[in-house]
Amino acid sequence: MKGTIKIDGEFCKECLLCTTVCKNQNLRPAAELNSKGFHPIELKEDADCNGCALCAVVCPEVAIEVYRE
Amino acid sequence: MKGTIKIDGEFCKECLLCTTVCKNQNLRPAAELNSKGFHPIELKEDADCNGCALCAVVCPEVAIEVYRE
Amino acid sequence: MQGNRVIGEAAIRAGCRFYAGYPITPQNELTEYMADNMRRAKGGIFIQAESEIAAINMVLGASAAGARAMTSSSSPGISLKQEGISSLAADELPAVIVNIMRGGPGLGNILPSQGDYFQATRGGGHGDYRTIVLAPASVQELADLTMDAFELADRYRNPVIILADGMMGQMMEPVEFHAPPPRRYPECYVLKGMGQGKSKFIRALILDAIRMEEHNWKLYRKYQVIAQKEVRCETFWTDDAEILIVAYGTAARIAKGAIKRSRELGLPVGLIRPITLWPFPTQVLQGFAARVDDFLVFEMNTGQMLEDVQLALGNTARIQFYGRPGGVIPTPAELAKVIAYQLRKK
Amino acid sequence: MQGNRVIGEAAIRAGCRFYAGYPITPQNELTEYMADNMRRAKGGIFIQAESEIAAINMVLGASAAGARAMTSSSSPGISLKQEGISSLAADELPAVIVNIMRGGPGLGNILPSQGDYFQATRGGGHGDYRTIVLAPASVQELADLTMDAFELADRYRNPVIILADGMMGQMMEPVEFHAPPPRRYPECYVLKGMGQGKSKFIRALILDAIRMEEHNWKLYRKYQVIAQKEVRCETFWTDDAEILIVAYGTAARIAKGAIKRSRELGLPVGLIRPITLWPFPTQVLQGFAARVDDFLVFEMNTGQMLEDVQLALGNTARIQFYGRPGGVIPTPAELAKVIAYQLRKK
Amino acid sequence: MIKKTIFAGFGGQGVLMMGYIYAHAAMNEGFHVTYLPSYGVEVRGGTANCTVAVSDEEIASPIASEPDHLVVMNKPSLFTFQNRVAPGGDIFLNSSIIDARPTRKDVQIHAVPVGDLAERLGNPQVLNIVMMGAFIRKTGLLPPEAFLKGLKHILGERKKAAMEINRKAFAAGYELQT
Amino acid sequence: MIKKTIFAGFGGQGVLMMGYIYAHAAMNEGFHVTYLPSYGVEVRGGTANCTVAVSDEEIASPIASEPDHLVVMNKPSLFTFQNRVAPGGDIFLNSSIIDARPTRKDVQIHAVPVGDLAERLGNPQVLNIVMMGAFIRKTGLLPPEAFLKGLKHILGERKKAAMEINRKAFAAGYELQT
Amino acid sequence: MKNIFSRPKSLKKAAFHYCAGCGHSITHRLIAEAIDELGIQDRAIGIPPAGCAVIAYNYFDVDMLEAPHGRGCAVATGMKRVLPDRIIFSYQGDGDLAAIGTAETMHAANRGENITVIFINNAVYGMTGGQMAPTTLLGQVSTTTPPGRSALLDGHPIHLSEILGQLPGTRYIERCAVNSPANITRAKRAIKKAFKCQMDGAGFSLVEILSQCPTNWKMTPVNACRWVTETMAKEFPLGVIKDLKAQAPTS
Amino acid sequence: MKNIFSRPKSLKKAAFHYCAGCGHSITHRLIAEAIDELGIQDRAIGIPPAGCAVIAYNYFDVDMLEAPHGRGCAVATGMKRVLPDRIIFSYQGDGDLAAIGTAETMHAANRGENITVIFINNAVYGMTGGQMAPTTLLGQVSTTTPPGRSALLDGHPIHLSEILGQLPGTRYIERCAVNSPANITRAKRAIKKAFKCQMDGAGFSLVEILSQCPTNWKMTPVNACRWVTETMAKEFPLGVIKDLKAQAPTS
Ligand SMILES: Cc1ncc(C[n+]2csc(CCOP(=O)(O)OP(=O)(O)O)c2C)c(N)n1
Ligand SMILES: Cc1ncc(C[n+]2csc(CCOP(=O)(O)OP(=O)(O)O)c2C)c(N)n1
Ligand code: SF4
Ligand code: SF4
Ligand code: SF4
Ligand code: SF4
Ligand code: SF4
Ligand code: SF4
Ligand SMILES: [Mg+2]
Ligand SMILES: [Mg+2]
Repeated sequence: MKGTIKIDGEFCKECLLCTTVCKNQNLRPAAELNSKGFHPIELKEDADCNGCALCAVVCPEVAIEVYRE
Repeated sequence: MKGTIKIDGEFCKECLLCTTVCKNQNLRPAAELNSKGFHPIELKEDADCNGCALCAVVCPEVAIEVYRE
Repeated sequence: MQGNRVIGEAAIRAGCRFYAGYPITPQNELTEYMADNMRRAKGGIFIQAESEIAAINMVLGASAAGARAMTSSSSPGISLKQEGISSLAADELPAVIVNIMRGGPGLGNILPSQGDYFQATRGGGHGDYRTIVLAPASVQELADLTMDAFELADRYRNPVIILADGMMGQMMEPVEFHAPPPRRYPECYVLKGMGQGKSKFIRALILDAIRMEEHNWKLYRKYQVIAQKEVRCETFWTDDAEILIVAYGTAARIAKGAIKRSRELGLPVGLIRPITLWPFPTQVLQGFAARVDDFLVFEMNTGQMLEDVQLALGNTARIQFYGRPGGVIPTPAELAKVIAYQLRKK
Repeated sequence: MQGNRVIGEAAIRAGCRFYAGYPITPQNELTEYMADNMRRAKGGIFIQAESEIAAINMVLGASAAGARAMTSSSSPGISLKQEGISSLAADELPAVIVNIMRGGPGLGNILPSQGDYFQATRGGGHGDYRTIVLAPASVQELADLTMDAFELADRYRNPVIILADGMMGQMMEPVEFHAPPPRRYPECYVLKGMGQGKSKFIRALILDAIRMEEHNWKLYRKYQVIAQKEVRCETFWTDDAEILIVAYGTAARIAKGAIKRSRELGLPVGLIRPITLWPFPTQVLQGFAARVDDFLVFEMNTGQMLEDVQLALGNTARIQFYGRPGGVIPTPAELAKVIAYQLRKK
Repeated sequence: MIKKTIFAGFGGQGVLMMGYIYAHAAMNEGFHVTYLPSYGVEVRGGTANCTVAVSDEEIASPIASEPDHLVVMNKPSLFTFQNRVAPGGDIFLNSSIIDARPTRKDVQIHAVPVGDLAERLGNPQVLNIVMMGAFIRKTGLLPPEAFLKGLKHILGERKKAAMEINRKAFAAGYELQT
Repeated sequence: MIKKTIFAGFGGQGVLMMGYIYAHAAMNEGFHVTYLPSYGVEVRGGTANCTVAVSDEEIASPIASEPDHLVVMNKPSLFTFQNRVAPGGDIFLNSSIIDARPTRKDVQIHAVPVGDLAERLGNPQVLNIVMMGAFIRKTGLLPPEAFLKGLKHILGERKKAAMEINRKAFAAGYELQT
Repeated sequence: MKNIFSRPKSLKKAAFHYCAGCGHSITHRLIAEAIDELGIQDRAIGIPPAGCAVIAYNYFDVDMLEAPHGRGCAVATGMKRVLPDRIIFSYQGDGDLAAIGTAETMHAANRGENITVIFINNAVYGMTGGQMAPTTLLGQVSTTTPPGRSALLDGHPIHLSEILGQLPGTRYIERCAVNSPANITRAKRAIKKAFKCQMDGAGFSLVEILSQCPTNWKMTPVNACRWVTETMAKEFPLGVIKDLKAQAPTS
Repeated sequence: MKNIFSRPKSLKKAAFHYCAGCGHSITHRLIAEAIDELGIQDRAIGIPPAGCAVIAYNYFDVDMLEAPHGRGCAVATGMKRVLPDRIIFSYQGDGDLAAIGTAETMHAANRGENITVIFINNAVYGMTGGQMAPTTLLGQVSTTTPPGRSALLDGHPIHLSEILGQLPGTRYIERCAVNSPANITRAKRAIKKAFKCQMDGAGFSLVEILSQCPTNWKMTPVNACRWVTETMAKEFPLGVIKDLKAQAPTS
């Protein structure tokens, strides 16, 4: 894993734009709801994140931070 | 003289557009003033009017009627 | 049916054949209702204008062409229509203008408010003119007064304003539509091409001072006639009242609730509800002032109709004011407290 | 110097650094004066806007950016500015708006008239707001009040309207310009980029009802302070007067002429001339009402300030009205006859 | 008799529809009814609410400063409105996603797991109708048939299939024991 | 003392300029002065007029309902204004193009052939200044030097040549016996 | 001899209030001639502007409705929708149409309202006394651009006809002039064509007229006419700007 | 690991009120990034519109001044003339800019005001609940065009960027989208370029953003993003519309 992301679940509105752009399909909605009533996105346990930041670039809520080695 | 014109001197504002378009230079301002204070245009005594109507076409005041044989 | 839609339906039934409007909350459902239903109405025309100014001027054109015509907006949009309204009044053209008021000044907010009373009754536009101003207080009245508005506009060849607020516009209540009388508007005022007759024109420009003055006094006399004939007013539980609330529209509804509560406590309070804000029911108020010493003006603003009450009553009665501007909707309970306090003070 | 130009010169001397306007008779000389002179004033900006609406909104931007800013127009153009004026008031931004009134409603004519009194004093725009309204009655006063207008606008962070008419605007009289005090306008209200500090914003939209209400009452309290402190009024030959004329602007000048004639005939008549139309000199009038029974309101319209006089005096005095709308300029002789008639009636 | 109810929740939960159907049904039953939705900027991705007043005489104010009933579909709405409910009133809450409970002792709390029930019916969209089933049963303001008639009227002829699942949803709520 | 004068004529006759210079000159002499031009649509190819009031105290109204003096440069203006002139007043008329004469007996008529005089000076444009010469002489409202100073001020430095012909024009009017 | 030129029937026998040589006067006559020749006097309705032509109803012998300044196209829209078989024309100056009325003009054109606009471009606000118009040329002196119009401070002359031509809703747009017999004849043809376009229900038509304003240009009428060709038409070239029917039927 | 993507400094840490997937949110971030990267947070002043972005001052950490609906360009003009060295941007929706604000937009552009406009084209009136906008596509259903927009009754979608591009006063105009990482990156570059243009004193710059409105389009955010490319960009092609500096120096 060359990279990783940090998601602020309270900001997420479950628009799913990030899930569609992640080439590695690293992202999915969590089971629980956030206080706004959305299932916030989370990184799958087996995620293979390369830190490409595409998810962050499309995220309307600026909910994603990206880290790379 | 193939044609002639009739000028309603009370309408004329002495803009002189007619005098400049008449190829035969048939037109000139009269000596007297009309009630608006302009020297209304008149047909010269020696006018050679061909009834081309150019003077009437340019006259902003619709002061000129044209007659032709 | 929802208030905004009721206005639309009533207008169509009243023979409104032309509507032009521009979206603004909280009156959008009216525009949308017209978009959906005008084209179905025989010969009905709906235009979403590029602005409020375009809309009022389209109405001007349509009205001159003989159509019953309407536009609607909310506070900031109504401000933009003022030149047009002044022109309609000057031209003596009928038109119905709906203002579903919101909080102001400026963009303010989209909550119910009564902050445009001055604008509506004093002519927000320039020059000496008046518009008839109708203030419905129920969805049923939205229907009835909308129909009446077209009648009045025709009869006096003058713009008529329906002044309501977001609460009226958003609210749903049962409603029945009465059949309006057929339109009788003299052809001679309509421009539709001269045909075989003589050409005519409609214009507000009168360069000559004396003729302009004549026109001003002619309008003035018309307004005097309206002031004589068209005042409408509801009174509620006034018989034995020792204090009278004066309120219109949404505020009047709240006042009724407060009066019911107060009456349960034995407090002698009643309501005068102006239905026409201009002409204002001055004489009705003066009639009561012979017997009642205390008046409480209640508005959802910082005090505008208050001036008309003061004008009507002068120094003949004590006039108190209670107001909640900015989109706050006071409760009957709150107003009941104010009533109780005022009565204690006596 | 001609009235319209005097306003321009006074504005420039008062530190006006931004002018945007759109041509309209009878105020064109003001726009033209600014076109010619603003660019010469240090940092002065002149824009011929594409419309009155653009002009008032340019003023809004310039004012927020910290410039003393002005626009001018005449009646129909002022109607178009109402949304902008309401926004300036809501934003608490200073600005000076000149209305050189003409005959109305609608296009009306371009002759002197006072038909926009209601619009100016009751807020032609939407929502609960007020503008200070100054009514000069001489070219000298055009100069003085224009300078004061900028001061007042700053002090209360509120739009100020100079309400004059075509006669004032066209007239030439000698004039002296006083040196205005240096501007003191708190930086904290100016938007010029956050620099090293915190970002701020200016807006009229307040979605929350309670906060909007607070804002409304805050504005209301400000208007109360203005009403306390800023009333201006001239009285003329009132000492022994048995009838008092109330008139402003051009009408007040004519009234002075009429009073001089009447006094020559021994008729006891005086003048109250409101200089601020809002706030209205209510207490001044009330003070006189203790002694004088008869008031004659004289306006170049069908009766607008009349309502403010009625509000002030209630039933404590007889109030008569004489008006000439539509651009007719009544003569002192004519008014003197009215005075004589009213005094005979007593 | 006048009864006021506030319905509140997320934008997508059909909150306005609950109130709308209820108001319609009550109107058909001959009551005086006012329905007042919230509107404007606050609906953008936020919460929605509406107030329905049902009365046998003219309604003075459509506003509910002290609603008799409160139906909340999410937590923020519970916090916003719980203290307004009149003493002795009812609070219906979507217990599938609201873990908190009001602390007040002077109101009846009806925790309805509408999310779970709707999902069990295979259609998470109908959670609002489930709630209305429970609401109509507990309040007894309207006969259940009246509500269903109103619902049918609003869905219209073309949505017969939808009516079926909605009827089931209503029943699920109506028959629930809380 | 207050004296009001109306100047009226065609658009091109420099009518507004007459009043303007006169007003300026009077102002420089320390008088209270008002100058009120006509404006607007009526100037389009039509007639123009202006009113000047000169007084030693504040002027109540710049309007002249009964002017003391009337200066008319064309016939329509004579008809429009002649009856307004105060009894005992003066009417100055451009007799070069006005053949009519007022029928009133209670005013002085000054027929000034300004067109002819100006043409004789070789400059038909200065007919207004010729008229002012006659006007200043007959009315005695201002010393002639005061008027010329005002004229010079308005023409400005750059128009020295123009000043020369204007001075002559003024003299022609001033010295005329009517 | 027989009369071959006289006052058109649709023009009242009233003297114009326009200044000597003004292009408004000539254009008025052309409109009246077009109305006569098309036989639509009975069903034409004109909408004069605020501008020098504000009292055009004193001249045209057809029904007329005054519009507030700049709103001619909105007023015409309202009229035409109500009276689709009448011939509605709005008559507007450059300030009226291209400054304050920009939005109304653009959107009526964009909706393809079936109306005709006569657009008098005299590069100046005539009625109010010669202020800069949107069409004032660069460097041209006006009462609000005493040193001449500056591109930097005042912007460029706007070519609204070309812009309107870009909108799919417009059908026929031509720029003409009334400064010479030949141009006047062409302008008349264009006006007639625009009316015809409306009679055929084809959509928005506009004829722009470069119109001399001797008064505010401070020129003699003869020089003003020369200036139209020599200077103004350089900035605003004459000719057809759009004529959809002449194009291949692409849309 | 080091942080390579996080919230820009000029964007307050506040949750947007916009609907899930809304293009406004993305555009806000891009503007803030551009401001950060150009180092102009201290001297940028934003002008939000009436529209869904009406409370944009809650998000941008720069000075902001609200404009009445449609008047952003006039307000910006007033500001910029007074503060020529500040960076003034107005942020406007399609209704705001291209309907009610048509005149103000056109004339500010024509004057070549040295301001930047971010023009959010979402083919709909978002804030007021989905009415037709000037940019609504033909056939597109909106609450005021229930049967879909009709060219005949409602007019065609207006291409204001192309029209503005015709005015000599405009310097740089580009149409972008925020529906995919690639488009978003391009949009960011365009916004930066527009600000740079203003910083260089070069004149009027505008970036049009095709912006998904899932709520009023009644689509999921993912489908809305697809629709931008598949349908909307067909009517409104992406790309540079005008870039004067890239052209040969003709004027
Ligand atoms: C709302 C409004 N603003 C301004 C005016 C003043 N006004 C009358 S005509 C006019 C412009 C005239 O210029 P143009 O449209 O070019 O017509 P022209 O006189 O040149 O033919 C203006 C600004 C007005 N009547 N109404
Ligand atoms: C004068 C005025 N008219 C109308 C409105 C109502 N209004 C607010 S936003 C808006 C349009 C929103 O559409 P758009 O500009 O496309 O922005 P979006 O919400 O789509 O981003 C309207 C009509 C207003 N606030 N002021
Ligand atoms: S940074 Fe790239 S790989 Fe990692 S989650 Fe985001 S899109 Fe997927
Ligand atoms: S893009 Fe952002 S808001 Fe949308 S689902 Fe992903 S994390 Fe949530
Ligand atoms: S008709 Fe022709 S020839 Fe005769 S006067 Fe006129 S222009 Fe000259
Ligand atoms: S064109 Fe007409 S108005 Fe002009 S000078 Fe000739 S006749 Fe007179
Ligand atoms: S001012 Fe110009 S446009 Fe107006 S009438 Fe005179 S010449 Fe014609
Ligand atoms: S309505 Fe549309 S534009 Fe507005 S916030 Fe929601 S998605 Fe965005
Ligand atoms: Mg013009
Ligand atoms: Mg939009």
